[in-house]
Amino acid sequence: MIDIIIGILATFGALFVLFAAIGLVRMPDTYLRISVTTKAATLGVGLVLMSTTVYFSNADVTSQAFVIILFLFLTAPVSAHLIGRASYFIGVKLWDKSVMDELRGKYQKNTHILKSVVDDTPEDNVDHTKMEDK
Amino acid sequence: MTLFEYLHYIILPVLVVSAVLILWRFIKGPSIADKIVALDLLITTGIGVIAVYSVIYNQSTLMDTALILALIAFLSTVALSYYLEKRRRK
Amino acid sequence: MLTAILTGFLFSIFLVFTGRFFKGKLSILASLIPLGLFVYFFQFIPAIADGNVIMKSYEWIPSFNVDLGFKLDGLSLLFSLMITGIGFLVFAYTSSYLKGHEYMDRFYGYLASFMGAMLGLVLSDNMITLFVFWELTSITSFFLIGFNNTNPASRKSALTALGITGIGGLFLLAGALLLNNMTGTYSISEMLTMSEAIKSNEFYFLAVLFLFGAAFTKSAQFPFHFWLPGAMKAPTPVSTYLHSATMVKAGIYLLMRFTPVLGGENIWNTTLVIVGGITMLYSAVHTIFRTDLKGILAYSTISALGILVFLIGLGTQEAFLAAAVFIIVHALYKATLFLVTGIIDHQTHTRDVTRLSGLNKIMLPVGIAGILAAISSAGIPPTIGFVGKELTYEASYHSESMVIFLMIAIVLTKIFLLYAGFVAGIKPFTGKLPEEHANTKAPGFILWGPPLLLATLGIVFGVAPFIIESSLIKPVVEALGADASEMHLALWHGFNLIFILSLITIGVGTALYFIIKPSEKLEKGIARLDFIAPENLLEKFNALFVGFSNFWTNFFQNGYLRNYISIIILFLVVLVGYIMIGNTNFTIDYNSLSKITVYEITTTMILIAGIFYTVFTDSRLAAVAAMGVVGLSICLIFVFYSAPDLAMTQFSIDTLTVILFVLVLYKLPKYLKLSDYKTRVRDGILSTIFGLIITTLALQVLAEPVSKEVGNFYAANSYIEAHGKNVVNVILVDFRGADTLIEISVLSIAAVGVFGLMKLRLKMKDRRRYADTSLNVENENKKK
Amino acid sequence: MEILLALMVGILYGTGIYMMLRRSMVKLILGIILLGNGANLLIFLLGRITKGAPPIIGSDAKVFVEAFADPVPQALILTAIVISFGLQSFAIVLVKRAHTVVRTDDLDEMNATDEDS
Amino acid sequence: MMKNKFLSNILLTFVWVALTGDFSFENYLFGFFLNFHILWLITIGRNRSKYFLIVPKVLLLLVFFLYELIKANIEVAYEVITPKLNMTPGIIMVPLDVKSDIGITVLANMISLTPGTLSLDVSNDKKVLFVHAMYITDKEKFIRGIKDGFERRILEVLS
Amino acid sequence: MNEQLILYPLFLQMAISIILMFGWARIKFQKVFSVFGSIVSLGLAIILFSYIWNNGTQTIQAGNWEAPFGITFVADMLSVTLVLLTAISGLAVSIFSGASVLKDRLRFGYFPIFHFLLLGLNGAFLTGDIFNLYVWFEIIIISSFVLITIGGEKAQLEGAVKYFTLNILASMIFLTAIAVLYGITGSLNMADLAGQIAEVENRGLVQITALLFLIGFGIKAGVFPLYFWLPASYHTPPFAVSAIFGGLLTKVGVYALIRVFTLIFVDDPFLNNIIMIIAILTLISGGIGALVQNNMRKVFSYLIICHIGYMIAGLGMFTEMAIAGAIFYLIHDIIVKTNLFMISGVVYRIKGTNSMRDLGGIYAKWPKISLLLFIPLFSLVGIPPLSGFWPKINLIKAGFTNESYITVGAIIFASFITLVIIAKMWAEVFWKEDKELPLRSNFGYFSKMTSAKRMQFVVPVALLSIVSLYIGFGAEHIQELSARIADELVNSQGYIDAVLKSKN
Amino acid sequence: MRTTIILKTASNYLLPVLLVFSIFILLRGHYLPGGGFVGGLIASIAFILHSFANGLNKTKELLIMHPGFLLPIGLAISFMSGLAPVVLFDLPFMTGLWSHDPVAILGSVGSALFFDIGVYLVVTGVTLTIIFTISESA
Ligand code: NA
Ligand code: NA
Repeated sequence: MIDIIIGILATFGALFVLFAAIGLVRMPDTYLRISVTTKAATLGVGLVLMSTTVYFSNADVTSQAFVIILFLFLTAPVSAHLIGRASYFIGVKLWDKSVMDELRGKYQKNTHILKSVVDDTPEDNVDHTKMEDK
Repeated sequence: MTLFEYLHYIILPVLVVSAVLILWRFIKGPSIADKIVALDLLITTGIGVIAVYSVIYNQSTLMDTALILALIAFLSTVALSYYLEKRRRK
Repeated sequence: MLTAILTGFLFSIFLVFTGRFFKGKLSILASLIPLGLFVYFFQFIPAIADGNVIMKSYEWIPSFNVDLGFKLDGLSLLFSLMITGIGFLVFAYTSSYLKGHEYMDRFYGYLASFMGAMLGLVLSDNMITLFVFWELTSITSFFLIGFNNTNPASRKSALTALGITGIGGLFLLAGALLLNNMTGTYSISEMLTMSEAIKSNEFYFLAVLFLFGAAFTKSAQFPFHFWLPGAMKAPTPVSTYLHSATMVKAGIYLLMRFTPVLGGENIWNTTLVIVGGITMLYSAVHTIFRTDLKGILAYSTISALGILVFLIGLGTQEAFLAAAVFIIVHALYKATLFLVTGIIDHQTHTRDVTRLSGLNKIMLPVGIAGILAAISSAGIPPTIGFVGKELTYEASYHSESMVIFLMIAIVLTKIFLLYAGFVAGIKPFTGKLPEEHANTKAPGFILWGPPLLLATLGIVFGVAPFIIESSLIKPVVEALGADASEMHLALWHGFNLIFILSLITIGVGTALYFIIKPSEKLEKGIARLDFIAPENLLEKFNALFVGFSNFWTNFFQNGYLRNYISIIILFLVVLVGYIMIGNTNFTIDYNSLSKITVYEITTTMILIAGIFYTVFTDSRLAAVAAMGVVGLSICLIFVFYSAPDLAMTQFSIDTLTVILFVLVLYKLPKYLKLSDYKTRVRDGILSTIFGLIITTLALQVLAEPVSKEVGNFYAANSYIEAHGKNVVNVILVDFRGADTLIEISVLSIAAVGVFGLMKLRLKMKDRRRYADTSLNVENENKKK
Repeated sequence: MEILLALMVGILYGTGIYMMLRRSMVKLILGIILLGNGANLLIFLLGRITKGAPPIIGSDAKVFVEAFADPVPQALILTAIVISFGLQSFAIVLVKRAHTVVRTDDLDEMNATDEDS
Repeated sequence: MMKNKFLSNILLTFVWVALTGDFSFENYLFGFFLNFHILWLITIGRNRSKYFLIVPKVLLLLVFFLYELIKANIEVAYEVITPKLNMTPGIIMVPLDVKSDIGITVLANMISLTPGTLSLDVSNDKKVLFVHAMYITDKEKFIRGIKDGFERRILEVLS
Repeated sequence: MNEQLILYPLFLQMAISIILMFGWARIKFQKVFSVFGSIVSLGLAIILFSYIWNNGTQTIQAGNWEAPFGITFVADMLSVTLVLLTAISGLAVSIFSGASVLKDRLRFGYFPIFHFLLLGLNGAFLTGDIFNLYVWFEIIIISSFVLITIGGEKAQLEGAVKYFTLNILASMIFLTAIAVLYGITGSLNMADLAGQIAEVENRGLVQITALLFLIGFGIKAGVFPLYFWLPASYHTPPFAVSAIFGGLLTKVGVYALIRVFTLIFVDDPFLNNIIMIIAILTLISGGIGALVQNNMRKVFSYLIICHIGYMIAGLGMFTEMAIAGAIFYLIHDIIVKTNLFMISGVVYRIKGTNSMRDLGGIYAKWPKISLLLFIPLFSLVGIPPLSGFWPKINLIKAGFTNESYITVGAIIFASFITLVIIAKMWAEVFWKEDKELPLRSNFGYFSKMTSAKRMQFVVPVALLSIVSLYIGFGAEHIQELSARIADELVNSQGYIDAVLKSKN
Repeated sequence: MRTTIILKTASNYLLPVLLVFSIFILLRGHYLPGGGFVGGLIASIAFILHSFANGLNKTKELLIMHPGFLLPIGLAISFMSGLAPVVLFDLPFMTGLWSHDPVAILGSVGSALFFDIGVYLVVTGVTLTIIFTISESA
């Protein structure tokens, strides 16, 4: 019985990781890739870790697995935010089928300040047409 | 098929195939941000691999490594994105 | 005897601290030292003449079999007396000659040290000790020749002299060590008893070669002679002392000393006769082309040294006798002539013989000394020079082969030497006094006394040769291993062929003196042949050698780090590869290897992809991220193969490295494709071979059986003795805790280094003020 | 697997040297890191590898009851890794400082100390 | 202030005990002192209060989050494995009612963790959150979804 | 008194370093304490030396784990001799540093790192464990990196990049060699390895391992063709740093070569031949390299290389006499080379340059100092009976005995070229007419110093000169010592027994 | 870089957790994977993360003293724990000294533990010194 639970948890876990990987390959722009992977993988690995806690079923491993999951959930979105923000800042373009970009013109190049509205100092704002990443 | 064989011959390969896919994205890019995402994901996958491996070999001590990976992986992402922003500032 | 030798050195050390007292009037007191020593050695004459040999030995370095063993026999006594006797006169002469000189104390210091070294040289019975003193004469003479050290020519001469005699010294050392290997002793006296064994040893030839190397360089034999004329840049007392009476004779001394040990063989005799012959004739001819008095004397000295080598090479009793006498003859007249030249130089400020004549009107005693020395040098009766010349002719005449050839050579030499002696000793004092010298002052007694005394001795010994016959000459001949009991010195040998040759020599030589006047034209004439002169050939060789040195040094040390790495790796690859190819017992036992699984292969592939991506990517950040991939894969491998501690540490450190890179990278410029295609291919090939070698090596090692003794011990004791269950950690903090302690020190040092490197900015002001490194400031100067 | 690991060690050594032969200081350091990883893995491999048996004594045991991996190479590598970290950080900073002062990343332009004689 | 510290302290002590797996009294004590010092080290003036009221709401939030997480994950999985990409992505500006840093952070993270959405950044005046979303059909509806879902619950927890 | 004494030099240096780190910014304290510590360290070294001299090789097992399991520290005559020499050089350089190193540098950890370097040297000499030796090597190189870069000036950095890279490369090769060694024997204890290696059947593999050690240590020792880092960097740091580097750093490489090739990889003809070839080329390359340099410190750098050749040659000939020669030369060279770099520092302070083209007139102005400097300069040449001469007796004799005439030739060549170079230097620097260089404002010229400060320059030079003189005139003692060391090295069973006594 | 609220908030909570972890890892090292090295590395990573989010000066305020001081302190602790057997019992350097009874959490307390604590401090000090120095000068 326990073996089956372990098996199921591990299977779902591995599958979500696989989806994340496929998503990473298939998604057309960086933001979408970040978006897809952050959660699928986190969830997947979380499930795998659950399966190990079931297998070992001792306080030591359980608490460890718990901490790992906690950590992943705490840090993954922050990472996603940081990379996403940096991508936008360095001018990674959105997929051409994207429907809107309300962030346009709100970052200031020099101060890195993000404004909530587009103001009258556009020359300092991040402009994607002038940058490319190398 | 025992649980160990299942984990060994199915789950672990699925995880490493994912890793290969992630590596493909890492190499392809195109943006440096993609690479950072891929690296981050690769480490996460690694945590999964270690967890499964520790079950297969019944070695709970290997989980400590997974723990460290989880704790620390975050930092390189922070650092790399920090760099991405900072180098534009001039 | 040790005290006698050390006196000179002690005096010079004494002078370092009290030098200022010996610059003025007290300077003459310095000459008391050689005088005292002369008296000390003089008292041994009776004992030595009776055939005694005085041996004295002090322990020094028994591990090397090196003792301060001294031997006073006829040969060393003669030299000791010359060294101290002429030394006394030179010391005294110097006190006037260098009166008021700023560095007179130094001069005395060098001179005294030199004298001590010279005494040590001729008295040593131990070859190493002999070598020690031999080198000391070289180094002290370096200081004496370079005494006028602000003069570039002086420095150059000093360096040349040191170079030539230095390499000779090393030959002597090699010879000494080789002889020691052959005989097991450094004692020359003991070698004497093994003469036959040495001569039949397979290394005899080599030993002789080494000794010749030493003797020929020191005694300025062709083609090493050129340092001696150069050494005339030294003050005249130095020329007198070193280059006529003592140092150059060291080589002669060495040959004489070893004649009973090594002599008698064909190689010994023939070489000496040929080298001596060439030297004496070559230099004698050269005297004609000189106008500088000291130049003339230098070449005539070389020639005289050639005669001595020639005589030793003849190897007969007569020849030895002739040599012994000629040493005294030469010392007396050559020292005189040098001293006279010194006086002329000192008073008239010129040594150009074309500008000198009639000086007897001003300095008659000097003139007398000069003329007496000149006739002694010419071998005109009743001087001791005549005795010497007769003996020389006789010895040559009785040689075993090629008599005519040798006779022609020696007679010609003597003719030219007569010419040289006349030019140096007579020409300045005869004829008309040129106006430029009309106001020249007469020299004081301290200047003209010594040469006159020496010149007079030349006559005294000539008239009464018995004074030196049994007291000095015969012991020398006996020390050379010949029987001297039947020999007699006499002024008059009867009217025979030798006497006729003497007359011819005197006649032709005198005629030559009147026919050939020294002139600049002649000097320039010979200068045209300079390009084949040994010194110039050597200079060319030297330039070539320096060129090669530059090429070789800069070829390797070319400033390109990558070349350095390439060479090191190439060196490794070639050597290891060579052994690997020859090492055939190499198999892989496939059964001992663990099975390969999908995830391992995949991890490895990811690792390899990460590596190659790191290598070939154009973006530095991508490279750093790829290093992250590499680190993760290695971490996984560590996990797979039971090393959780390693995996943790590896991963943490990789992450930190990434952070470090990130913090540093954005200040650095982007990658540029710097190397061209060819370079990259070349480096690629080298790297590939290197990698293959490491792989092969690893596989070879894996095929070996291995002992797990240490690991098992740790495992068994980890908990029971060391109270820990994580064996790796127990090793780190206990079993091999010392490693760890050092390792954290390493980390601390690195941190301190990083801190200093980033924070410490030297202020230009301070940098100039204290400047504890040199390059920067020098570069700044260059820019200005 | 050992053969694969041996190959990998070779690749790490080879690429490490290749990178050290480049003219960029950053590549030089990356090369040093690769080489260091190669050396660590070599120690690991030549100490013989064992799967799934960390040298940690079980919680209720006093000695090992089953096979265990040789702990010695692991301890050695740990020491080596940490030392390399110290050296690497120093190297990275050295490169930065050198770049600030010499104003180039190109090693070929850093030969004044060899030329000035 | 005092209470805040104390709470954190207790919380961390439990974390410690759980980690070590040693539930003895000494371990609690040790953990307490250990964390006391760590907190002492790191505390910078921060305001937190009403700890005890919050706990049930926190649990509610977590359940809601898990539900969203799994639901959205499946959506994305579907999107990823089906051959065609039917997305209408874009970046949307979401006005914020949460004002505290912790609130914003939790909200942003939860949005990020649920698939299809990604919090890119918060404006410096903390008035708006920029969210990248995979499926934007109606901007207003999307914003309302977030405000009624996560944000309301978070506000309740933090109120 | 017992074998604990072996580690006292290490304890002392470690304690000094730590205490100096606590007194981070207090320069005065650091200066005084460093000298004080160095004096104590010298005393300890003397005690240890005489203890080993009287009682023979001693060992101590760190952690009380019997050999070959723990880390063994071994004090045989070679080790304690080198420890003693390190203490002497260390004291001299410590005094010299106080006066000559820029204050800013002292404020950034110069003295703690300096003592860490000495710690590393002592440790390397005393350890009996090959991996522990690696770790000591690392502490040495990291300290040297810090010292060579301290202040971070352009030339320093350019030199340091090369110094750093090639030394790291050496460490990697050393580590590779250890990996292979452990892979074929499963041991790290050098005495134990001696026995284990002898039993390995695949001799080719053993040769390769030995070669890796040869190359790894060869780079550190600065032999041809592995020496490039040395001339690129030794003339760039402060003079005190050059002094301790010049005296001791390459010698650690030599020490390691001697240790490994007399204990573990013993008397393999193929390897001996390679060592001989390396030695000959080193003698020649170093000599002709020095010939074409103009900067005094560069000359000395190349001479270091050149003279390493003597020691390597002694090792390659592998007779007791030859090794005694190598050891004697090692003893002499440590003292003299340290001194020479300090001398270049004195000269630099006198004239403000080290370029021989620009120097001159020192003998006229500073006769007594010149005579003092004369001693180490001509000791280096080996003008008998100064110290450099005596070891050549052993080496040349051994060359004749082994019938390796090319080696004898190379030794004579190197001696000759050293003579020429030093004589030339004497003529250029001391004799030549004083060139009136433009006076630099604010430069700390020797002539402007207080006599107390001058003494800080002169005393260390004099100290080492006296030691040089002792080595020369007391050659009997040194030869006795060298012969004993050579005997211990060639008959390594004594060493092995001392380490593994508990095992037997 | 302008620090982001999200990172800042997250890091403020991560800091104590990571520090607790580091000590946890340090203390269990003798029995399970971990020990002074990794513990020290994690501790420093905690502070580094904090500095990324809040700026270096804030982190320095937290630390009170310069991390460089940890070097001599840590070295001294490790060194003295190795020296203790020499000084106290005339045993060889680094010989393990152990308490007779095991102590809660830590198990046996011995000189090795203090040694590891020294390692922990040094590693933390080194890493922080290096990273801080570089970021300050960057
Ligand atoms: Na550990
Ligand atoms: Na211990």
